[in-house]
Amino acid sequence: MLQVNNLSCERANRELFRNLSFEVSRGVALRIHGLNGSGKTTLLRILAGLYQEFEGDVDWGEEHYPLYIGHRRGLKALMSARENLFWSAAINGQKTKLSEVDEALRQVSMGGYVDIACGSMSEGQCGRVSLARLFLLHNPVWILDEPFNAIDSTGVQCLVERINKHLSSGGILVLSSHVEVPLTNLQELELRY
Amino acid sequence: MKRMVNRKQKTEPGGCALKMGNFFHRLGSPRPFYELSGVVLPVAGVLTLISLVVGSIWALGFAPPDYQQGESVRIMYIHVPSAIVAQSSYMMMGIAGVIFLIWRIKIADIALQCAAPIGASLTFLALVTGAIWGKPTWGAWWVWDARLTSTLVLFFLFIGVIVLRSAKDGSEAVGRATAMLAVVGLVNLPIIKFSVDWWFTLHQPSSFSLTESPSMPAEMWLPLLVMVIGFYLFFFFTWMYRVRTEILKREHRSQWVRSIDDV
Amino acid sequence: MKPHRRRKLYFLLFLLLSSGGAIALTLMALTENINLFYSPAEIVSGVAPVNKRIRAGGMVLEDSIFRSESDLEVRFIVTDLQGSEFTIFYTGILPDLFREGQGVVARGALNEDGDFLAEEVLAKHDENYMPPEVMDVIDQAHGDLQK
Amino acid sequence: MRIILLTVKRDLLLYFRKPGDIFNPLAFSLLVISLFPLGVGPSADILGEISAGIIWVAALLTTLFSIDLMFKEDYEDGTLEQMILGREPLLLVVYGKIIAQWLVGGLVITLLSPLLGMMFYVNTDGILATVLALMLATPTMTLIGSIGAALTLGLNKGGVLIAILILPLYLPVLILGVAMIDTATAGDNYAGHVLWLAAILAISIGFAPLATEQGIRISLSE
Repeated sequence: MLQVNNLSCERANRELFRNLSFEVSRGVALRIHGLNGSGKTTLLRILAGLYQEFEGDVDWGEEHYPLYIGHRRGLKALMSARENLFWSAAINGQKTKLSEVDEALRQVSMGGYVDIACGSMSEGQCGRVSLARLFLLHNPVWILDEPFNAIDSTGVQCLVERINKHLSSGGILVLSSHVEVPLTNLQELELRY
Repeated sequence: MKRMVNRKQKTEPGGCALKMGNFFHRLGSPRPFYELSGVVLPVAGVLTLISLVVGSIWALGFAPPDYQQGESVRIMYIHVPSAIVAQSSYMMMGIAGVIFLIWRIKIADIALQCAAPIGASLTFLALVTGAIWGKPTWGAWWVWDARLTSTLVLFFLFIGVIVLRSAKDGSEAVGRATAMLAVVGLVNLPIIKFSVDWWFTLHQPSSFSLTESPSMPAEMWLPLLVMVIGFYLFFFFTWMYRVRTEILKREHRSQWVRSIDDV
Repeated sequence: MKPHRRRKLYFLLFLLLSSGGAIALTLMALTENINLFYSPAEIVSGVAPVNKRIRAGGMVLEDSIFRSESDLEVRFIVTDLQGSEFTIFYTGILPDLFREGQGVVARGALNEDGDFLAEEVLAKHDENYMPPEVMDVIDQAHGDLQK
Repeated sequence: MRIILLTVKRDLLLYFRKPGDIFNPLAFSLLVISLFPLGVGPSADILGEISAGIIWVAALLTTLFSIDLMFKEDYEDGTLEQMILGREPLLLVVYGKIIAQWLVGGLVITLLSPLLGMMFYVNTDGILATVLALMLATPTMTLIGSIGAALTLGLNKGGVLIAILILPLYLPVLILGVAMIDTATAGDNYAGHVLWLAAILAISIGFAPLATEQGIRISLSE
């Protein structure tokens, strides 16, 4: 469970949000939305533990390592889809077989691209490869920054299915998105300045 | 991570209440510091002026020449204080860096940032006066020995801190990176201090120590002491002046800064 | 023990090993002479290498300075005040502070005869400062004692 | 431990797929030092006198140019974020990256140094000492340099800023290293220099990656 109390953040002398308090229980997704520059990405980075210049209290309840996918996708252009995912698993302390990696790629319909370097893929294909991490890794907390950008409608559908499965098994999801998301257990948070 | 708690002190409304209990806490936030330093600053300025004027006249006009170095010994009255205060200011920067990295007190970042240019100038002064002094006494402007080289490194470290801090103005991450650099650079201080004892060097060992009486007569070390105090006060005065300016710069949007009309 | 606790312990041990190793190596290093600086005793006893560029120094012996009439050549004896001494030959301008009884450091090479041919002579000042009058008084006191 | 090996493997793979990152700094510094004989004249006496310094300039330039790229790409494509967030300690990943960086930078220049030594008329004793000195000093340079690379991430100021930050910290290593080669060339005992360089290396191995790790966290919090 995630509990946030009195979270305030200022960037470049501009207040992004002040005294923000909310709670997200297990099995629930929180969608953060708001205009460009309203601090969505900063809030996600604070929750992930990357951005530290804030005031307030973020409590995850238990030790956890979030699966964070941000604007920078975390893929090496010079490594193949398979190598990239294998590395993602390794850095998460997860021992993975290559067959599992290939299976995850197949889930995002990138099964035919396992040996292609991510640098030579299209934007949308890269998005899919980075989302294949959701099928490979077992982190209970997901933090996704605009996961629906640049992927097509079948991709969206596939992602929604995976998210619902994650939530029903007691996971937590915090995501930012401009568009409405067809999720069952959805909580909304709008950032205004 | 499990839980992250960040509490930064906020700029409280109201003047500077000087109750000892939260004295240091309040001093750590910009506004009380600004108000308190406004009282201290003129006093420090007057004391700086007095001690530097008295010290200079005494040291340059009335202190005796050395039996061997003659009149050139008077360079000591500039060289030694500037070297001492330069090292102290790096020490202060290092401590401010540790404080900023651990407790994130904003004033520590400002203190660090404002000490660097003064420290760099004092180190430069120490190096230049040392060279001028070295020519008549040793016979060389500069020798590449441990004391001189490590002092040169000190100068470069100050420059590094200045350059890194100014890479992105006002960014707290850069502030912390700078603090980190200042802390790493602390290893140089013991090297400067002990270089004259550890390695063979032309530079004479320290004439002062806590355990023994100074190896120079009172009519020489007294003016030197006045000059050292004067340089410390000078550092303190200019540093505080810079800190106040920096506070105004950073807090220029806040109510209390806008309401100051005697700027 | 929890895995991350154990990891912390390992890391502390590693840090200890690293600093311990550094300290041990430093202590060993401090016993080695890396300055290529030799005292009069080392020069007289033959520790110092011949015909290599080294640095040597000590106190200039009283009444040992001989200047050439025609050029800047000068020769003087350097002592450690404990019985070891050697001669330095130098051609050039000596620093102002060069005088008898003062410390000097010379850079140059030792020849087969045990003489030091200097390329550069620097005066080393000690940490003692004194007004000239005081020095005179001390000298006088010394003189009185010797009488 | 496994993650250190995996990181080394990954970084080496990336270097081999983009050899320019290794090759360009090396080529540049080799080019710079081959200009020395043209500048000061090809006399064996003069070159022998300054050879130690020239070889060190080559080592410094190579390290400086390649260290700048150490975290840059990982920072830009977001893999550095993943390293911070992952379950495996960032510190171990940093160790892995430093090892990989040294293997393609410091080690290569160390192995090339006998060649450079011969170019500049260093004698056999001197060449042996050169290899030994670089073997001890280049890891220290990579370790200390990684701190600078971490602290300047995302500042877009390029190599000049790193140079200003870390060159002063290189000075002790440089002084000892040059003195060691000179001493060896003169046929003297240089055990003291070896011990000093080893001591500096020992302390850097323990503590420099700690600072680098913190530096990465700080720079990513932007």
